[in-house]
Amino acid sequence: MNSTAIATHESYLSSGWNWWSWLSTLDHKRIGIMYTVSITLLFGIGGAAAAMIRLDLLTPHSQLVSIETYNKLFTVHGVIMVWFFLIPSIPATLGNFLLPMMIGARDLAFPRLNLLSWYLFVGGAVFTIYALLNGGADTGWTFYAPYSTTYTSSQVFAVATGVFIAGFSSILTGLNFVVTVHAMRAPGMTWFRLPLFIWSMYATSLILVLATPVLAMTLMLMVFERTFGIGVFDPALGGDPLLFQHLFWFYSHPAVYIMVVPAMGVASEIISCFTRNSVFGYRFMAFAILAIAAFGFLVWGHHMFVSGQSAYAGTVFSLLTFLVSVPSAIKVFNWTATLYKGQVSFEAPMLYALGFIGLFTIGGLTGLFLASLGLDVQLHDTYFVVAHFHYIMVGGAVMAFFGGIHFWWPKITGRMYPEGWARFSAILTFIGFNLTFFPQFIVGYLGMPRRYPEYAPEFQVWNVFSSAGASLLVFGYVLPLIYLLWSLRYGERALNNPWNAKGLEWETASPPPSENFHATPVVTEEAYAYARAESPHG
Amino acid sequence: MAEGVTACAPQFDDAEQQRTASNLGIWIFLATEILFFGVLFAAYAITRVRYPEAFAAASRLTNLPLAGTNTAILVTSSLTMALGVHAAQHGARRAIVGWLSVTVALGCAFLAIKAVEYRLDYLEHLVPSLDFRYAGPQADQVELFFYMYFFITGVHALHVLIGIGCIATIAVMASRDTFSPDYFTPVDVTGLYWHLVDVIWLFVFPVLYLISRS
Amino acid sequence: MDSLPFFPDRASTIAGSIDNLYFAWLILSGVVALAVAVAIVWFAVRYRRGSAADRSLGDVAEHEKTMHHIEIVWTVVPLVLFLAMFFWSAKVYYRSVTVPKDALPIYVVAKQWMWHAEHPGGEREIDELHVPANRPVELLMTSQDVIHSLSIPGFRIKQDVLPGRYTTLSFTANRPGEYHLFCTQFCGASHSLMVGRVVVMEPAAFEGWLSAHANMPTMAARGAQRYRQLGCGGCHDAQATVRAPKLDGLFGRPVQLRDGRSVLADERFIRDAVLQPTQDVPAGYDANMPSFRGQISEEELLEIIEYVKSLSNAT
Amino acid sequence: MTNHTYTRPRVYVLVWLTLLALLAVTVATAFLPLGWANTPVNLAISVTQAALVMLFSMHLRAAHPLVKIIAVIGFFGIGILIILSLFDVLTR
Repeated sequence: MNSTAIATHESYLSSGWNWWSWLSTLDHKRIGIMYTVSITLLFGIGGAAAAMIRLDLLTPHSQLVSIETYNKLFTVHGVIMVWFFLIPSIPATLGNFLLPMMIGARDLAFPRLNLLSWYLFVGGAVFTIYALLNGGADTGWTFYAPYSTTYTSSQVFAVATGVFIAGFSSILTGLNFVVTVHAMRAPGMTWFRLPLFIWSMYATSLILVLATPVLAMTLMLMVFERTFGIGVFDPALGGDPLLFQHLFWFYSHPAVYIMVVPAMGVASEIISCFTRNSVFGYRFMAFAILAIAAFGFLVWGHHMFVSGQSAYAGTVFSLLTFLVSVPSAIKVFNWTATLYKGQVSFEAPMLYALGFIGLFTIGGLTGLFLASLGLDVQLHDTYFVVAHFHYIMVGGAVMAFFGGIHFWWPKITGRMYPEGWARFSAILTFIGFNLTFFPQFIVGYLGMPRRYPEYAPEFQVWNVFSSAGASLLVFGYVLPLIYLLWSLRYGERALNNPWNAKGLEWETASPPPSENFHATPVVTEEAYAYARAESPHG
Repeated sequence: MAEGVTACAPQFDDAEQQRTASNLGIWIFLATEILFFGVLFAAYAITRVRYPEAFAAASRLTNLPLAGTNTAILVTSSLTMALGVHAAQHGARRAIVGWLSVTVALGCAFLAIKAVEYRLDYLEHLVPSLDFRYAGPQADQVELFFYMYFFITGVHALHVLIGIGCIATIAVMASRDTFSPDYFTPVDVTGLYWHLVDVIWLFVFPVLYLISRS
Repeated sequence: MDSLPFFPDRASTIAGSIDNLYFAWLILSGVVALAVAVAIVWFAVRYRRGSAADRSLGDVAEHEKTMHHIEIVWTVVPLVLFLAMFFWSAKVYYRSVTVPKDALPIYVVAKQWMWHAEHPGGEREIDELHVPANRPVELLMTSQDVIHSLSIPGFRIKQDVLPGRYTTLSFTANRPGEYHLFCTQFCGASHSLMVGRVVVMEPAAFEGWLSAHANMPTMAARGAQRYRQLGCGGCHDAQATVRAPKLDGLFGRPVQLRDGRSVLADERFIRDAVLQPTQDVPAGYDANMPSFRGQISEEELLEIIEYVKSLSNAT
Repeated sequence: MTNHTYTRPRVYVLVWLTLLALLAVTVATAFLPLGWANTPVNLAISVTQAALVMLFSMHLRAAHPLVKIIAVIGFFGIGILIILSLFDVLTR
């Protein structure tokens, strides 16, 4: 396909613009876009809660909102950002759109199931927003018993139901992806010719399918205990609140890998394209992704070192946590080595990807602090932990998500984004992010606890730094929304392969036709066969 | 459509690929079902390890004869379902409808006995939080046992109900000659789901009723 | 801003070794992060698009072999490093959680949004904790409602406080002064107000403080009174006719149970015996002790435990 | 991927009878005073019954190895959850 031919034919976008053509579509690309719109709106709500939290924390005494409202704010921020933005972000948007195209298929294995997943996701979001409008829950996204089951009268039932329903959306999306990757690869697309983004989607889907049911049943047990006043978590009846934490974290630690593994896949794609180099140690990277998915199920106890869990169990979980961090370290070194002897260029996606490596590395390394038993006693439930998981989830997953959106924007919309603005927002996000979350490491070691609207005066200086940084970060997220929407109408028309990237999705039109490929492609070369192909922009 | 549909959905290349995908899809769904029930078993097992005597005493109050009959019924319904799927593989329309109807009947019998068992439990004041009276030691832990007992058997009964609905629908479709040796995936998929509901009960029965009953 | 607080003050014997762990990780992760950053910048500049750097890879098999070697190295090196740090941090952890034998017990009851502390001598404190310097102290903690968590950053210690169970914290403060005490497990509306201060005093000043605040009978005395009031003596007194385990010298000794297990008679054993008597029935006795759940508050239970303790070290 | 080897009805009936027999055995052993051995015996029988149903009625015997892995992976997941949680509960 000559990369300079401008796409003027019938694309998946032009096959109907009325409501019904979107709400009843079975086209994985349209469903991907519907997810993108939904999670952008939900990101707005979660982000607004975060902004209010950061404003309230400017002063040691909670002056912007009452402390009860503050508790509801961080619950909204947690629930919406985890289940309604981060978990679906890359798999449901880029994954839905690109997975069939990258393996040469016409659509996912079960299109109707895919549409049902979106409706379940929206249904779950409606419940959660209903709860938010009716007073919201104040238990934090962790719902720890016995507070969630006995001592709070807030909207825990509605939020738990919302997350329960959205959980099924995750399970069905995971099921769809696993079956599609197994059964519908194009001829010649062997497992070790799959792009690493597909490996990351596959591993993420395994975790989605194997972990989410545990969350669904745990929330159901919690809600039943709340409603009927009896349950296995109730200490008054001899139940064990730590049992809830075991069941909850058995899902929630694999869930953090659901959030970061897709970002690893996106980063691999972007870095190999903008260094014109095949990913260093492709097989090691693929096995590392699977190792993270598998070991991710063994380490949940590191969330419970000081929770009353036995010291011996804590020791076992600490050792297993160190083992699970080795594959992540391997990936960082391999990304760095991919730049070696390449043709490195710095388009916006590459800046986002490099930002991802930097922030993910800091996030991963601070995870090692927390995995050490002795140190976790001091660091647990302080702002050190808050900074750690924001570095991984916001620094890692969201940076890579924005990088992926920019990298595949021409393929999705047929338009180019404004390069200058995009580079500026990538750098602004990186700087704003570090200003926001690095001070939290320091105030964390000082001992400032999480979820505190009222804090000791000596922590204020770091909180002011953090809130200042947050005001920069906000622009880092709002800017892309503006210029990307602008580019839909005024953006330069995109070629089929504007980056001269390798991958089946670049061998079809931008935006692609409804059936993705006019003829099913046959794969002959290895993944990332860039070896001296001409650099971007010809 | 006497000879049944041989073409396949647009996203597949051929019927073989579609069958493979459906088989993979249903098995992954069954894996999530195993995990759904597995969490309840895990919560039950971990609580039981902390209170062995109380749970043993509580399990002696459950109605073993009814549960034993129920197990036999479900195992038999698994047989009739398997024969129904076998009939579908050979396109024997009357046999499919026959076997599936028997399976639905056995499923309803299972639920009927379950209702009777719940009724008896209610009369013996064993329903937690609604009306629970137990004089013996560790009454709270006995109540926890019955909380998990009703939770697990209730969720399982719900799955039996859903299974009956699916099998009945398939039976109606079969009576309209929808299936053929080349296209019987819905019957196969429903059969796998029903067998799994039986497998789960094969674990529920000993764990709730039999363990350290003597 | 007079001083930019970077570091919490070290006020306990364990603080030093935890800080060493923290510095070790800071240095290690700093080196790794720097190495990655320098490598990225170096490669990005040297091999930027259009630069004249040499990009020949030499023969492919050779390149493949070195790649494998590099991959093996940066898999094994982090693994070995992590294992070393794991053992070091586990050692520090066990030192931090092991309660020394001669520790001074202080009983802490957490309830929604305040800390009750009580010294064996009967001194009671709310949201405050007076402790002697250079002497091991053990906090025996429980909660009346939800999960709280007692954290003293200055001592580098933290432990969740669970309802229905005792958890312990132990430390040896070594610098007189006042330090923060936080609740670090979300426990409801005023979670952030459930804070207090720990006052470390010289031993002499501490004794003075104790006597100045001993306006209540000792815990053991109140425990004895509760013991008689609830009629425990009817069965458990030395000369009682009913077949029930005698309490003299019981505390701290292993107890053989009816189902073959052997359990140490510590605070947890006595608590379970009072609230769930039929769970750990000693060998040779049958389970006919009634449960006192709901009739005894957490504070009263701690007083009875202190009384039982006094029976064992009295003999 | 899916199997086309049809299992003869005789096999289904045989499996059915075996399952009923095992049911009788498991109920019977419940009343034998085996002490601690009681639980493992009951669980072993139910695992055998489950294996019978999955291998024959659910056609796992002739299924693609991938399907066999998917069938078993759920049990492993729960095994990990129970074992590591019990490791905590029992060493507390």
